[in-house]
Amino acid sequence: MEKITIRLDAFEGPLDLLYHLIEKNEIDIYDIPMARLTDQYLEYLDAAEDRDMDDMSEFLVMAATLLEIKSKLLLPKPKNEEEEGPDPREELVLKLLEYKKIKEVTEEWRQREEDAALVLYKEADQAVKQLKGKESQTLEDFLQGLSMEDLYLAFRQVMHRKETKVDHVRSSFKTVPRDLFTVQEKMEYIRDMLILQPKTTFLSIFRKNSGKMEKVVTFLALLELIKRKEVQIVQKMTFGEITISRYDGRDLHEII
Amino acid sequence: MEGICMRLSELEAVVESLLFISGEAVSLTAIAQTIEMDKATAKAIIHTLADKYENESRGIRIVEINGAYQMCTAAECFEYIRNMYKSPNRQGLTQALLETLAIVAYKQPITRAQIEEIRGVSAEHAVSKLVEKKLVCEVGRMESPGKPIMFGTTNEFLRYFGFKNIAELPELEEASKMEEDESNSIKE
Amino acid sequence: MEGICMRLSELEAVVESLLFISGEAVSLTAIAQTIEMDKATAKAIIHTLADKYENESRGIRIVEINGAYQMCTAAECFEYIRNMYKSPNRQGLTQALLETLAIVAYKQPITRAQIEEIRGVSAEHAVSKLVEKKLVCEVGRMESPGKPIMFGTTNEFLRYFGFKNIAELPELEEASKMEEDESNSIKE
Repeated sequence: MEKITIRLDAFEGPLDLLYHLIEKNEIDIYDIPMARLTDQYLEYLDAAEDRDMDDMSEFLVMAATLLEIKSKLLLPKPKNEEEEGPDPREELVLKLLEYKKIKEVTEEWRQREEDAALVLYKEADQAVKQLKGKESQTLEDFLQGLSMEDLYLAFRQVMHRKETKVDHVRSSFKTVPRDLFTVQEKMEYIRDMLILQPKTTFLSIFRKNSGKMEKVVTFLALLELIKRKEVQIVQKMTFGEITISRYDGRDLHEII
Repeated sequence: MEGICMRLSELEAVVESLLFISGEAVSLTAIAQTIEMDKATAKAIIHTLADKYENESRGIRIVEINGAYQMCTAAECFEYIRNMYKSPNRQGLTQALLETLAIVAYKQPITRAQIEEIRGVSAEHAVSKLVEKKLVCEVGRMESPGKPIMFGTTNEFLRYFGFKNIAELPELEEASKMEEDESNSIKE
Repeated sequence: MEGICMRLSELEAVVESLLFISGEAVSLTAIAQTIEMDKATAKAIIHTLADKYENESRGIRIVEINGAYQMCTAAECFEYIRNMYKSPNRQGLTQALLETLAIVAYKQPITRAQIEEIRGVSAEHAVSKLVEKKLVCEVGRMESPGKPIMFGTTNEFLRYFGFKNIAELPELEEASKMEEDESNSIKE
């Protein structure tokens, strides 16, 4: 036998080594010459340079299996049985076939892996993280500036409705509705918008089909944000488009 | 000529992918370097792309911020995006919650059945929402069949309105008097 | 008629902005809900948009992952993006990891012992490495002594190889047929 240097860690395991031997020697997997394969397998183990016991154990178990199969094949068959018992090689063959299928499909996957690496996915936008991050709501946010008077009015209204048995839905038209839009809420709305669009136009902060009240509240919210130096607005010419962006720390005269 | 056109639209695609993946503003210099073009050409390509988004009313836009370019969502789509990311529990106080809270505040301790009696509709959702928001809590059980739970307002509730205790809430008598006034004014 | 067209193209813009802003795959359900349309319509809109990107050779694409959709860059632009970020090439998986992953993909749900049975070597290191890389995850426990953990592949796995879903995996060589042939030939 020619002198070869072998590293066992070049193989994924005993099955990989067997598979390699079968391919190399063009052995018919359905009719494995056990004696030859076992000898070659053992030679590889002998020649291996890296004979760390931890790594070797799996290879040694396979060696024992091979020897067992080989010896079973050598035993004379029982006379009274006309039919042959199961082939001692069957289990090994099934395992090798199963392994072969996986081995072959991984070759295809290598290409897919390379191709797919050319496609890039954006990490969650900072913007979305900010939008989501504000999930936990404070009581102040939830109550949206509700005053004791609001609460009192609501109580009065509900008691009145009960006494007069006024229709629930219609009665609510009669009373002064609490503002559906608060400046605080609209400020939050504009802040959210500027997270997604660092620069937006004056017109786009107003919701489509918003009523007069909502428009006024939105405008007040914008003024408040300007006052708090959270946003800055720029209009390059008279009647020109007004852009809104987050305040970047520079004063107006520096920009213009 | 055709060659240049091809090349330009290819570079447009590259610029698009660069702005998409970056997630933040990319300087004109960086873009020009990456597509190996001078700044003027790079700028022209970016503006062609930006105009295309605008003219086709796409869901994305390109904005310029201090000599850098950033891809962002179109303002028209903002409502939808906000709706998707704002979970429904961020909703503010609804009319049902407001009324239920008011009833608990002025009639406490009160059972759910009593609240339902006043409002004429189920109070299950409203009460549990207010309990979740820590505005209302269980304060004991009523000595009656089934021993129903009684609810009252919490310290958080008082703290929010700046009251020291429940006694400071506007008086009930006053409340009923005001109710009378109100019904008069409605009848007028 | 025009009204409907307008509306559809508006919704297309909304879908575009949603996919753009999200850093992960967005489920068809979430998209449909957000644009207030049924799933079939939502799907049609997404596919129209995806086809548009493809046909116009844009720098961005839309891929489907397990019934969800995600925006990504076009493969043609990869070199440029890499140059800009000067990012090193992605290291491919080792053969051991690839084989283990393939076994999990085709046989899931599968326990570690079952993987070891097929590969003939310990799978401890490989499985934990794949879990760490989020390509594989625990999917439950087997109803057998010791209740061993069963593993399955993740969406990250699909994305990593560009598969739409598990059903799309290339078929393994016809196993049953070969096994039959084999047992015949052995018996001969």
